[in-house]
Amino acid sequence: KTFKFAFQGDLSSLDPHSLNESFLLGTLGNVYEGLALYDPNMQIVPGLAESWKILTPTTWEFKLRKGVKFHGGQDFTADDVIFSWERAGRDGSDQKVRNSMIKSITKVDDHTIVMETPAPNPILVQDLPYLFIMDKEWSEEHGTTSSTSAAGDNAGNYANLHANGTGPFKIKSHEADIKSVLVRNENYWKDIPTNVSEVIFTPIKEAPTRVAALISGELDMVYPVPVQDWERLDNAKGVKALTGPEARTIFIGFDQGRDELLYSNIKGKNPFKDQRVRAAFVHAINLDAIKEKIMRGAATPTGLLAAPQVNGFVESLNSPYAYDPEKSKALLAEAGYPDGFEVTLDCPNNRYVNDEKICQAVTSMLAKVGVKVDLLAQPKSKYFGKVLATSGYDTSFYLLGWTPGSMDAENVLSSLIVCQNADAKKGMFNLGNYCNPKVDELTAAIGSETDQAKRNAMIAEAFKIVKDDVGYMPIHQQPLSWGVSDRVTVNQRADNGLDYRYVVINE
Amino acid sequence: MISFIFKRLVQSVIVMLTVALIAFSMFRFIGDPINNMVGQDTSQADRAALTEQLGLNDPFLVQFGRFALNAAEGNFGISYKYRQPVSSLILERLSATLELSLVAAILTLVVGIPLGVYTALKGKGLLSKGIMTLSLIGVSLPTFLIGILLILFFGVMLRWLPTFGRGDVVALGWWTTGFLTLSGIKSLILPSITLALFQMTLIMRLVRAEMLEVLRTDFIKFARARGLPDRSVHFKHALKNTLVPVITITGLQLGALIAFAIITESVFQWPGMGLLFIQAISDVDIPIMAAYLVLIAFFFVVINMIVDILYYAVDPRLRADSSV
Amino acid sequence: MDLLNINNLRIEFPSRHGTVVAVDDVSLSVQPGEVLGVVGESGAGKSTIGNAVIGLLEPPGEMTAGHVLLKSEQIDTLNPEAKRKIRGRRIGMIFQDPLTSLDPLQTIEQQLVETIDLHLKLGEKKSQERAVDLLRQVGIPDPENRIKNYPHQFSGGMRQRVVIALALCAEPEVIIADEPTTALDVSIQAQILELMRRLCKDKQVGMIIITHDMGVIADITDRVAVMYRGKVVEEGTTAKILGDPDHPYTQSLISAVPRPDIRLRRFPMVNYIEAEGERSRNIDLSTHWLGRHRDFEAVDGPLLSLKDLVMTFVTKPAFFKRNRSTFNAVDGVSFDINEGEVFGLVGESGSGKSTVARMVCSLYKPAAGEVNFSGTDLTKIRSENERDFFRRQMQMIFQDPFSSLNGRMRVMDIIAEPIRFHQLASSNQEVEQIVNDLLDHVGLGAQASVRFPHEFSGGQRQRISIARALATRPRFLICDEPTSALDVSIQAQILNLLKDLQEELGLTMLFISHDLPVIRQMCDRVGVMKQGKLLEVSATEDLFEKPTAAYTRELLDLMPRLDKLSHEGLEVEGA
Amino acid sequence: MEQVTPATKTRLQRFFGSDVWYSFMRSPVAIISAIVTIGMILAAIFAPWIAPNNPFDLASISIMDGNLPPAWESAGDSRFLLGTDDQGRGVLSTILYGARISLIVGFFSVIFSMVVGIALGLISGYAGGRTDALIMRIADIQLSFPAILIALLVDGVARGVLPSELHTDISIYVLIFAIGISGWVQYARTVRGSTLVEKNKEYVQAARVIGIRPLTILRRHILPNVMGPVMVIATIHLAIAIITEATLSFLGVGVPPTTPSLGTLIRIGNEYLFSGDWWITIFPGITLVVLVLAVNLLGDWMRDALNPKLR
Ligand SMILES: Nc1ncnc2c1ncn2[C@@H]1O[C@H](COP(=O)(O)OP(=O)(O)OP(=O)(O)O)[C@@H](O)[C@H]1O
Ligand SMILES: Nc1ncnc2c1ncn2[C@@H]1O[C@H](COP(=O)(O)OP(=O)(O)OP(=O)(O)O)[C@@H](O)[C@H]1O
Ligand SMILES: [Mg+2]
Ligand SMILES: [Mg+2]
Repeated sequence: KTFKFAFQGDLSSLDPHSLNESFLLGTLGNVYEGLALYDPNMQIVPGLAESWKILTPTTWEFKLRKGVKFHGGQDFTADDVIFSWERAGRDGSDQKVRNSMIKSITKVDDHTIVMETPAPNPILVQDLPYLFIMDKEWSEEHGTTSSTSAAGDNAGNYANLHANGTGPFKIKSHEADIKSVLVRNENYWKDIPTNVSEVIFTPIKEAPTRVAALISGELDMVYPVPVQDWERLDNAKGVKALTGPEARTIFIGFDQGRDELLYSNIKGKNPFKDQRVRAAFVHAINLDAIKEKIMRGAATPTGLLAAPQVNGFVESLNSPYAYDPEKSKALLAEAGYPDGFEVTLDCPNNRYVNDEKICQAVTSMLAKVGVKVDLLAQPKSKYFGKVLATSGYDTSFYLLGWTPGSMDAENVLSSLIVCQNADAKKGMFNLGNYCNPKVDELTAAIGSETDQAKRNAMIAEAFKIVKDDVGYMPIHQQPLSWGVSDRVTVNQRADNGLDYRYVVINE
Repeated sequence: MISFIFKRLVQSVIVMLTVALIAFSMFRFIGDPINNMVGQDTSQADRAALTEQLGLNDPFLVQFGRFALNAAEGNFGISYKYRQPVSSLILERLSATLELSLVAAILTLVVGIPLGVYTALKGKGLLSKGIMTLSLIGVSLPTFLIGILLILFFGVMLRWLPTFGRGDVVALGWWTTGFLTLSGIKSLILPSITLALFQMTLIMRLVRAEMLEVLRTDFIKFARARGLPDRSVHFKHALKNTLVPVITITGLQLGALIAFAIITESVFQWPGMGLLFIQAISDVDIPIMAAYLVLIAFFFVVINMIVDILYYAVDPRLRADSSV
Repeated sequence: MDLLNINNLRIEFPSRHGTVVAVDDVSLSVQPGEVLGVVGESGAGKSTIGNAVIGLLEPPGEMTAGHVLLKSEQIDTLNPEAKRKIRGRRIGMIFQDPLTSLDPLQTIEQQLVETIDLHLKLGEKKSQERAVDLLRQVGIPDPENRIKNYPHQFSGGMRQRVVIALALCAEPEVIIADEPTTALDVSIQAQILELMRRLCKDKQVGMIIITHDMGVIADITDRVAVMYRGKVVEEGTTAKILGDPDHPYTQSLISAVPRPDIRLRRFPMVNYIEAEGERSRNIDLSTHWLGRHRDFEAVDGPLLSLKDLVMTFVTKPAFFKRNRSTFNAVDGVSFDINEGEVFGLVGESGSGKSTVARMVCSLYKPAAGEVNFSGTDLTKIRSENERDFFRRQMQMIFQDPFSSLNGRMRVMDIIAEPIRFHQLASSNQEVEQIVNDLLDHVGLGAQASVRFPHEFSGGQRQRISIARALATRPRFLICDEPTSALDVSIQAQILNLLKDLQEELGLTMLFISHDLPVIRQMCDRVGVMKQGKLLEVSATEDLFEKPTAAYTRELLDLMPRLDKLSHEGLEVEGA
Repeated sequence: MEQVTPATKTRLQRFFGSDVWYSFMRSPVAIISAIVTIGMILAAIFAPWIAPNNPFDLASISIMDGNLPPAWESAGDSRFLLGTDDQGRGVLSTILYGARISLIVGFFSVIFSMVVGIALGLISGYAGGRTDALIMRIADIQLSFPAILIALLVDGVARGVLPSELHTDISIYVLIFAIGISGWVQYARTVRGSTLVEKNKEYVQAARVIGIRPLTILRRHILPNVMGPVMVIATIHLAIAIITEATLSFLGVGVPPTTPSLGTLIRIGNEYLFSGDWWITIFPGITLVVLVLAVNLLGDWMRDALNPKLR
């Protein structure tokens, strides 16, 4: 039975360490596996490791599953785990972050290993599902002991176009950006619900084409589907929209680092350094209107940078800032800008769900309290090229979205909220350099706290400070939006991953 | 003639080098490739290292020089995104694009020229006025809209034709063809119509305008005075005399079809070079863009050379000029 | 039964500046085997009648009255398809403008074979044979090879003969020949006329021949109709019209025919004037604009001196040089022209006369040889500015009056262009004044200035290009068949003007013509060309009285003698 | 060269006396097309006075008005005759305001590429030899870069060179330049082809014999005779330019999304075709079709009117 689906982007490579990006990892997760797996609800369950336990705060022991074979017939052993971890740390790999969470791996026997972490890390296993295990012999045989580098020579890399994993599906053919065909691995070690024998994946860039292909019955599933098309899907015969909250939070950031705001008519000072100005901004935004009109009721307006699916989520802080234009005007006047000021909002226009539309709405809402926003909406490559560290954070006001890779709030804090610190590799995505030493302290502590309750309390405290400071303007959690034919049942995972293990074709 | 072709080929090398040079000076305005090559969690240091490794910090002349030297050895580098040799990526898509442009070009000429002649002759007729108007609607609506409307109508409502892709293809060596399977042929219909619509209008109107002038010349009058049948007067004598601008434009449009059928290829998810290229622009995949632009430059030089040769074939008056 | 009948024909060209009645109540008829000559004033509507008969009037032209009968069948009301069947097959037409009548993109062969095969259904092979045969009959040398050429590779006269061949190829019942021999030398002309006569007699073809050449009229026609301002003013047998014309217009026309036998000081002017305003006055060049500022630097030696000029054309282009075939259209021609002299160039059609002219004014670059003009070799000049200096002094009247006029410019702008360009007048009004004046001198009248070239008859167009050439006030004028399309009255007027310019202002001319009587009247010395070579050069009277070259003698023998004309009241040179 | 003398008639009188005007007055199609074209231009110019609301004034639009159908449908709102787009801008007003951008970009970029292309094409065809080879190879280079890349380049350079305050002001010039520069080759090559044919004709030789300078010959003699195909391309290019503007704006190089042009509006509407909000795309689409139709018909008429033989 064949399952055909389309996604907006493409599978750029088959090398499991080449790119740390959710679609690539989600798709290769059907071919390769880590020591742990996600279950349908994104909970961690044993994968290639049968079980694990913490020996000391910094050492973990993993019992590896026996009798697992790679697609090529090789046995899965401890050597493969060590090899894969090392490979993830070599040049060309984009999994160095995950590699660096582990200081060393010692082989106890063929099916037992001990991992040592540089510091106590209570959530180590959270990062294991996407640290894929390759076969050592196969890799060495084909000379692909390090990941495919773009700076390399013309020879290419075997793992880039071939795969040999332990997962439930094998690659049958793969033409980058054109089509990939996967077939069922009959020797898979685990019982899984799917009855699919072949999966055909085609990237379809244009949303209308994607939707048309679904409605016309050519495909069984497409994603993402523009939110405004849900109604149409539900009205069409044989297809429906499958929606749910994604773990991605969309928010707007302010430049609070510079002494003079870029792209503004205010010279010599930076209004965003004033908490009242930031507060005025957040109170000017009608999140419900954005939800209703732009997201067709599907987003979850939020007051927090971490979504409910994320470990450390604080329910009580999640309510958005109130929509109150009068208060906003008053705050602006109080801060010395009764007539508002001008600022440029940087916005991607092909990255997040209706990103440009959100920015436009924000622009017009701010106009109503007197702030004149120039909107610079650009495709993601130009946008990120401008706002990220490589260009020196060339922005004063920007829209961004974030899904913590580890599904833990610590990632949010250390990426988005702590002060920018290039040496410590912290706060890299804190583009506006919101900086509160108290939060930095807390984040450091959270990083090595193994007591979950204490840890969560500290997370809550940090988030509370950010919220009071109005460090960011959270917008919403964006919705997952899939279009599915009645012919199939799929599981929609909160990180937008499609796990073929749970795809069932109904007859 | 041989020396003419040789001269052109020499010039084409210069053209391609210039294109590469301009391309390299332009890349930094397109965006930063690094962000598309790494995940969001990748550290700043790793990003910087990657930038350094790719040589993106070098002055663009150095980057250009490196590219030119490698290209001279037939090495166009490795795609940042796909990490495969650029040449094989482009080659993989070449057949899709060429087949699509070929069909569109044939459609354009086979429909456009006769309609142009018809509307020139029957300018006052209702049918010809209708054709003229309809064709203009075809050009004034954006390609993406036309594509989507066609998909909606033929793909979704009637379900006659596929909505995306190339259908099943048959591989003949490195060339893949969709001409040999039913689904391949069906898949060609909508994109080629979408692509041809604009060209058709242009050619049709061009032929019409030129025909109107030629039909008033003395030699057409004399041809009529000799009693030649209309078919011969119109197609043999009049049409041939309109060909110089038509060939020019056809050549240019064919080049544009091959090179930049971007929107059509995106709308129909046609796995061709245009799609690869637009994707490369949005991913700032510099090796693909550079190699592609150079290839396109070569295409255009060749197409325009053929056009220039055709001038001489079509118009003997130009021949005498060149040969002495 | 009449073969062709034209009854009460009226043709109008409506325009926003008023309607031109080109043909007004004209009736003509032709019997089988008869040749009807139509002569008359240039612009009288002769060509328009021809166009109307075959149903190819140019819009906005309109037949507002009358009808055309072919063997008693009315043909002007037929549907387009039926009309098409008649054209070419039953009525053959030779247009006045042979140089633009051929499709420039098809070889002579393709055009001939297509037509022959269409009408006679001979099949490809036979048609080809017939095509070659026809070309031979109309006097194209080496027809087997030349048939593969394109029209632009043919000289004016050769193209005219191709057009004739095309009109005759289907053996039509009626032939309308509009100035069929303007570009032909006398020997070819004689050959063609002989061919036509044979056709009429043997095949009982009826023929209407429109011409300004009284020699042709005398030679071939049975009856003649004389047209003036859209009307037929007189009709009768050839002998009667030439010898004893009734209508005053005909009388003055006949009196203006150039004499082949004696040289006159001035051409006799037509003195028949029906309406005011179109006849020219004699001009006083000492006060007139044309006569001003003629202080060119004097030269010692000849003004123009050609040395061993060679021009090579590629007749068959090929990828490789060695496969090309070339031939020398002009092959080692040398002659001098002195200041104030009129040098005539005569010779076979296709002998390279126009090519020489084009090399003189730097339109073609000679393959070898020198063109010395007032002491400077023009072929060596590189800079445009320097060449400009000579361009101003040199002008050319092209053989083909239509294609040398830009169809998108009004006559005013065409003629004013050189004046404006060389800043020969001080104000716009003066420019307009001069243009109107020039138009007057060539007998067109000032109202012509707002019209476009295609609205004029062949002769009228030729006059426009003459006016343009004069507008630079040249020192040296090249005339390539300047009067071939003009009726003798206008011709006399223009030749007189040129003569005046030469005598009073020392204008130097290279005068190319097939019309030997005109040559005799105009030129001081004459060169005879054949197949790219200059056969002889001698003083005009010597040439006419005692030619040396055999070819020259042959030409003179074939020159039509208009013995019927009287000598009365003419100013004989030197007498 | 041509002196201006106190003309007896004023320019206007002369215009109304001209053949072009005469033929214009006899062609109903031309009159209607002209009225439509001029009407649209005027409507665009006077948009602030005509439009029921100002869609570019961000403070006045409300997202709560978003996606309303035309007024005559049951869910419609009488303030918005033709409905609203996703941001709550009235479609009618946005068409009027957006047409300003589209018309400016469309007309000027076409004129730009036409002028450059014709000039280079004439020179190339007439001069031949090295000049021709040089210009045509530049054309080949130009052809290799799609408008998108050129726009990105021009925009990047402009942003780099100019102070940031000017960024939004220059966007429209960037568009005109980028679209214009990527279009000139079509004209240049077409004109060159025709010039190659024309330059050998006798009327050109006649002009050369008179001594007219090459540039003047090109302008006065050859240009009018090669304009036929140019007009065809130009009138069609207008539509292309307007649509290209929308594509470029999407790439962030054009006008900001808060001031949508006609093309942008169609593009936005395109996203709502499936959801049934047809009015966002259909009305601007119709506007564009009508404009292109009118301009093309006008172009057809003009080509005929300027050709004395076709009049
Ligand atoms: N298209 C036109 N528009 C307006 N007037 C025209 C047009 N064609 C011809 N005429 C006018 O009709 C008249 C007759 O022209 P026609 O060509 O028949 O003269 P013709 O007798 O053949 O003269 P020629 O001997 O000089 O060739 C001329 O006065 C000419 O100006
Ligand atoms: N462009 C060309 N290519 C090839 N052959 C040419 C070309 N132009 C002229 N010729 C040939 O050169 C020869 C001389 O031509 P030219 O026009 O000088 O003759 P001409 O003496 O003026 O004849 P006519 O009296 O018939 O006009 C002819 O045989 C002609 O076929
Ligand atoms: Mg005539
Ligand atoms: Mg000649």
